[in-house]
Amino acid sequence: MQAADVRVTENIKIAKDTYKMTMEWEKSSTMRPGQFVNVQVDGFMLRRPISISLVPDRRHFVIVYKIVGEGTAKLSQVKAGDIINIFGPLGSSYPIHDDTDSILLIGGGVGVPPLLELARVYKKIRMKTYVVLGFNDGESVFYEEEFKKLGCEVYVATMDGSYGVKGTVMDAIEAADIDSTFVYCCGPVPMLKAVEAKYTKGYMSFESRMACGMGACMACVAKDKKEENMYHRICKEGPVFPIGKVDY
Amino acid sequence: MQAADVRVTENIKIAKDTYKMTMEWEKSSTMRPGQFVNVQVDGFMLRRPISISLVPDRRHFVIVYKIVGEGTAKLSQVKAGDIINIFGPLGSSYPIHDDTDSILLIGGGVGVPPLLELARVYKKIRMKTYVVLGFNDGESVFYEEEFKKLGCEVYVATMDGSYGVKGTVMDAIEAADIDSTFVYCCGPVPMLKAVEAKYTKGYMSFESRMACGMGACMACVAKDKKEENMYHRICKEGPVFPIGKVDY
Amino acid sequence: MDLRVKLPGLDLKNPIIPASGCFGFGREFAELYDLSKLGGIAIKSATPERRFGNPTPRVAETPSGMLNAIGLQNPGVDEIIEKELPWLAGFDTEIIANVAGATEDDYVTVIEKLNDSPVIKAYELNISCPNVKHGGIGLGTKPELAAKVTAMAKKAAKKPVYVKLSPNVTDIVEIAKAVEEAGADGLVLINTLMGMRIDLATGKPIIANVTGGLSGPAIKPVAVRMVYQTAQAVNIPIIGVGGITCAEDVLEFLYAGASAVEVGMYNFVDPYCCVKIIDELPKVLEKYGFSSVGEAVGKSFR
Amino acid sequence: MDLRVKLPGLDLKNPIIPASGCFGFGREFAELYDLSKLGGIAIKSATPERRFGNPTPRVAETPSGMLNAIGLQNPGVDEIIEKELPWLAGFDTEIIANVAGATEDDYVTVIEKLNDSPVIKAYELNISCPNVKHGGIGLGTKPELAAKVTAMAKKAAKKPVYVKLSPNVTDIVEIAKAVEEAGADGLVLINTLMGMRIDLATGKPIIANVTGGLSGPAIKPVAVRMVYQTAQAVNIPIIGVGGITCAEDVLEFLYAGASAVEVGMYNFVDPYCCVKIIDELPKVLEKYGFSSVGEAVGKSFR
Ligand SMILES: Cc1cc2nc3c(=O)[nH]c(=O)nc-3n(C[C@H](O)[C@H](O)[C@H](O)COP(=O)(O)OP(=O)(O)OC[C@H]3O[C@@H](n4cnc5c(N)ncnc54)[C@H](O)[C@@H]3O)c2cc1C
Ligand SMILES: Cc1cc2nc3c(=O)[nH]c(=O)nc-3n(C[C@H](O)[C@H](O)[C@H](O)COP(=O)(O)OP(=O)(O)OC[C@H]3O[C@@H](n4cnc5c(N)ncnc54)[C@H](O)[C@@H]3O)c2cc1C
Ligand SMILES: Cc1cc2nc3c(=O)[nH]c(=O)nc-3n(C[C@H](O)[C@H](O)[C@H](O)COP(=O)(O)O)c2cc1C
Ligand SMILES: Cc1cc2nc3c(=O)[nH]c(=O)nc-3n(C[C@H](O)[C@H](O)[C@H](O)COP(=O)(O)O)c2cc1C
Ligand code: FES
Ligand code: FES
Repeated sequence: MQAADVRVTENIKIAKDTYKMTMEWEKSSTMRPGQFVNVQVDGFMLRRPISISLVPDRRHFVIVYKIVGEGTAKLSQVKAGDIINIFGPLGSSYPIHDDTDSILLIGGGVGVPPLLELARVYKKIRMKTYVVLGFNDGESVFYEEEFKKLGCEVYVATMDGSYGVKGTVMDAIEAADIDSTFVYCCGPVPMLKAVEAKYTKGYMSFESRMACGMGACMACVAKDKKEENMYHRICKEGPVFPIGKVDY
Repeated sequence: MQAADVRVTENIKIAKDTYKMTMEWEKSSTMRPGQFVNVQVDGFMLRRPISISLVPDRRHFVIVYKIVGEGTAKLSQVKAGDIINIFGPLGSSYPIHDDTDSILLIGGGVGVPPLLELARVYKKIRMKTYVVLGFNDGESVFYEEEFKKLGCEVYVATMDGSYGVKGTVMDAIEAADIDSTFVYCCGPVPMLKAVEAKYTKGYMSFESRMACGMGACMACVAKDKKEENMYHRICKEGPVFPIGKVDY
Repeated sequence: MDLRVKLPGLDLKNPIIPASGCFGFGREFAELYDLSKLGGIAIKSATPERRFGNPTPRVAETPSGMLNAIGLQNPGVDEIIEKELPWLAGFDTEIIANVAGATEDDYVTVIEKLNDSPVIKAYELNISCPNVKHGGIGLGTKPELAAKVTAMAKKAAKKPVYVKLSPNVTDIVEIAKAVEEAGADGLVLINTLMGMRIDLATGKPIIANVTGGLSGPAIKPVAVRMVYQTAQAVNIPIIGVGGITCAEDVLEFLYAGASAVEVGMYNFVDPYCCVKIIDELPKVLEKYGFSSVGEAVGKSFR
Repeated sequence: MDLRVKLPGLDLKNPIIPASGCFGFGREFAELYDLSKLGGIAIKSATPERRFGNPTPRVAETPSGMLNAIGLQNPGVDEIIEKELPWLAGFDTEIIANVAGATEDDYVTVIEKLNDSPVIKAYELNISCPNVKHGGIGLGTKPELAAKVTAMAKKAAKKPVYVKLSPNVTDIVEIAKAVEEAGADGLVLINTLMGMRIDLATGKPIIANVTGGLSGPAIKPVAVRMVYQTAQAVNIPIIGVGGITCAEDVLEFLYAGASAVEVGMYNFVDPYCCVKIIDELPKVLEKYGFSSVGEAVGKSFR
């Protein structure tokens, strides 16, 4: 992990309120799927944690973020050529298992981005990869093509039914009758709960309000689901945890 | 007076730490020499008061500012094409007298800029205009040519003698033996004091830490030199006052 | 959208009031917009006599805020009555007279003089300023002193009395309760936090008065906290103030328990901010599901 | 340039100390730079037992600052002695143990356990946290309570005791004097200001604990003012803290009367800020005509 000024090479809108930003950084190759960077936004104090979505080559990495507040709104105004400061890579990454038949990636909203790099890594070892993406509506959908291009089997669900299966990712999984039992999941809390109710093997990513992003301040902790006195820092032991580990 | 978003058409360095910024504003023609604008600088709360230096045509106005702190440093980074917010024109202006033989404009450092517009106005009525400019050193000198082009008789003094007369504006006035007795003066306090000691007719411009810039907050007041209970708001009754009016 | 707010003595058409000291007597802002758009105006603190105030520099910038030590410069209550109030009478907005003094009697003097002016709808006691009678400490820092000046003001006043509290205290609730018990009709929270800045070049304080009052967005979290704590402890209405810049900030103060708000230093940043906030407020209230200002008041603890 | 500062128990190679709670036990920052560069380290508040702290969210951003309500999460003094101190012993920097508790006895317990550790050079009593024995009010808000815990700590301590004061008081000087009289070897000023933020969508406080401590540049003017007032009233050294981001800010605190400084939340904004400040400080001191840190101390009132 390290703080660095990096050059933005692209910052474009890819879906409703959703932007994709590519940065040039010579250490991009040290980034692992599931990790995040803490992005400095001009005019704001605390950095914004954003997942690493893709490392297309050794010198570039991509993030995808949604405008939800003032910080992300400001970030969306950054132009290609501008310099921004990032701190990372931070946190744990998705462990890669080559001893399973297939994997199922489940992403909701801005939980989708980190799964792309994960899929890219898995596709290198030719793993059968199912991808189920959930969004609010058709306008919010992104990355369907990107996953397909990697050779994944992709299903999309939207809450209002304006694209793909109507309903949640769970509805889409049922509709497609996906039998893979090893899951990687990133998304809003209700989605995590639903996934945890059905699957026991795999990993999940969590969000939490952060300050340091590096494990020093204890802002972002969550308790262990089983051990009374144990806690985890989402930014350090997380954001990726085995399913069933964290009490949230 | 009014707040407006205006387009910057030029922001260039013209001397050591000194920048000239031109802005496009359809109400530029309402600006009078000696008045100022309160400039909003990105990332800062209070606006920065800067004198109007020139109104080259009805749709443009010019300011000249020196980097002395964080706000002016940030201002110097503004690029042509950027939009900034200004509030103005504010304060009093230099009254124009056509009943005098000649006038003497005395400017020191960033007190020089507002005198250019004044000279321009006076040259329209073909007034004999002497201009004496004082700077710290040769690298800081600016606007000598601009005044000359208007047809003024221009003298420059530098404290270190690296350009023009060595010494203060008073030394330069003595050296050139300028006999004009009607002065307009803008510059640092020691200069104002020296001018006030020698001249009794004319006007002076003052600076003061400001908040509102429009007369509402009482941040910028100065007492009257004679009347016990009278005070003046530099931003409203000023910044231009008759010589001998203000206790500073 | 119903923006009206009814408070003791004040029939506000909307909850936005420029704060005392940040708006003079409105003359300058009247060049920018129609003052009748405002819910009310808290005019500059009035003292019995004309005051010149503190030496300059009186202001300094700070991160997301500013310091001021104006020192209650004002023309004195008589001139205010003679010159400012008749002019203000021309606007359809509620005028609040902010009252200050160097002794308790000063408050009574000012109030008695203002009592007969139909322009003034309520008083706002500024009890933050150092008080000569009590060794220069602010009346607002001790419950007994705050209660005493409130009771004296109430006795003299023919209009409702709001007390504007100082945030530079250990327990704001204790002061608020003392003031309520002494008869205050409402509270205004908060005045400025005491702060200072030092000039790097000289090594001396930037503000000639050494310390100054900190205002602006920097203090908003402190103001919101004090309104929140106080609103749950008293039964009189609260006008919230401290760092407001936009309609969203207003909503935050309403949630915290304020019935109306005052906007201070942001008038210097954007001189049109009060009317902009009034324009935006209906949209913001609607966005979060309210059909009146009143519905949002105190939502954080209800 | 002489950056050394000698304070009771502390031989600082420079006046820069990361503040308690903003640096953990240094492990994470050790991945970024050599901790031996630091003047000292104020480690996370230690309590007798392991504490999980408050529910989340524990932090929120504010204009030029942040709120936190971590709730003293720490592994407890025993685990700190066993796991953290031996590791910290590997660095050439002065370790300050920040001590907290729910009762006065907790402070004594923690201090007695830490007394024999050669790694700890001084104690810093965090008396801002709510205290169960006194109905949840902070020991730091009443002179008698602050004096009592200081005296008890001094009696137990085999190393110098610094007391870190709460700024949420009417009269910081009164508390500082009480603590000095009770035997404190030094003061640390200031801890966080109590503030809050409310979520617009839910209408409820953003921080699960409702209120949180405000830190960052927003509070710097308050911190500088309190250091300035206190430095002139006591004869023990002061470590200044509150909103420091750069070497210029450090100089401002030195002018105000601080002998050294702590840097808190800015470590989150720029994780290298402490070493950057250490690198810049000589240039800044030189620019303003000083040849040592000591020369600048208290310049604002000397
Ligand atoms: C490990 C991690 C990875 C993330 N990855 C992504 C991603 O790939 N794409 C994406 O769009 N979003 C992601 N998020 C969420 C993202 O951090 C927030 O949406 C963003 O910080 C909001 O900033 P804002 O200024 O727009 O919102 P505001 O609400 O104005 O922010 C105010 C403060 O709250 C914090 N905050 C607000 N919402 C969240 C949140 N959901 N999680 C954490 N902090 C929050 C902000 O960081 C800031 O400090 C991630 C969060 C975490 C913890
Ligand atoms: C009526 C008037 C006209 C002026 N015209 C010019 C001009 O034409 N060209 C020019 O270069 N400068 C001019 N100045 C001075 C200019 O306002 C300051 O240099 C500028 O505000 C410094 O800002 P800063 O952020 O760089 O400095 P900082 O010191 O970082 O500013 C901190 C605060 O102090 C205020 N401040 C600092 N110095 C001054 C000062 N000398 N006068 C007033 N406020 C100050 C700033 O506005 C700001 O609020 C004028 C000042 C006044 C009052
Ligand atoms: C320049 C200035 C002058 C002020 N004068 C007064 C005053 O005369 N009386 C008073 O009660 N409050 C005065 N205040 C305090 C404000 O009314 C308000 O309580 C405070 O600034 C906090 O609000 P803000 O953060 O919106 O500015 C003044 C504030 C400023 C900035
Ligand atoms: C996340 C966080 C945790 C903190 N934890 C502690 C603590 O455990 N003990 C303590 O005495 N102060 C604690 N503080 C207060 C800081 O040490 C410091 O006094 C305060 O933040 C002001 O400094 P700053 O503005 O530089 O952050 C904490 C501050 C923050 C931001
Ligand atoms: S954000 Fe600081 S420990 Fe996780
Ligand atoms: S700056 Fe407000 S009155 Fe002059």
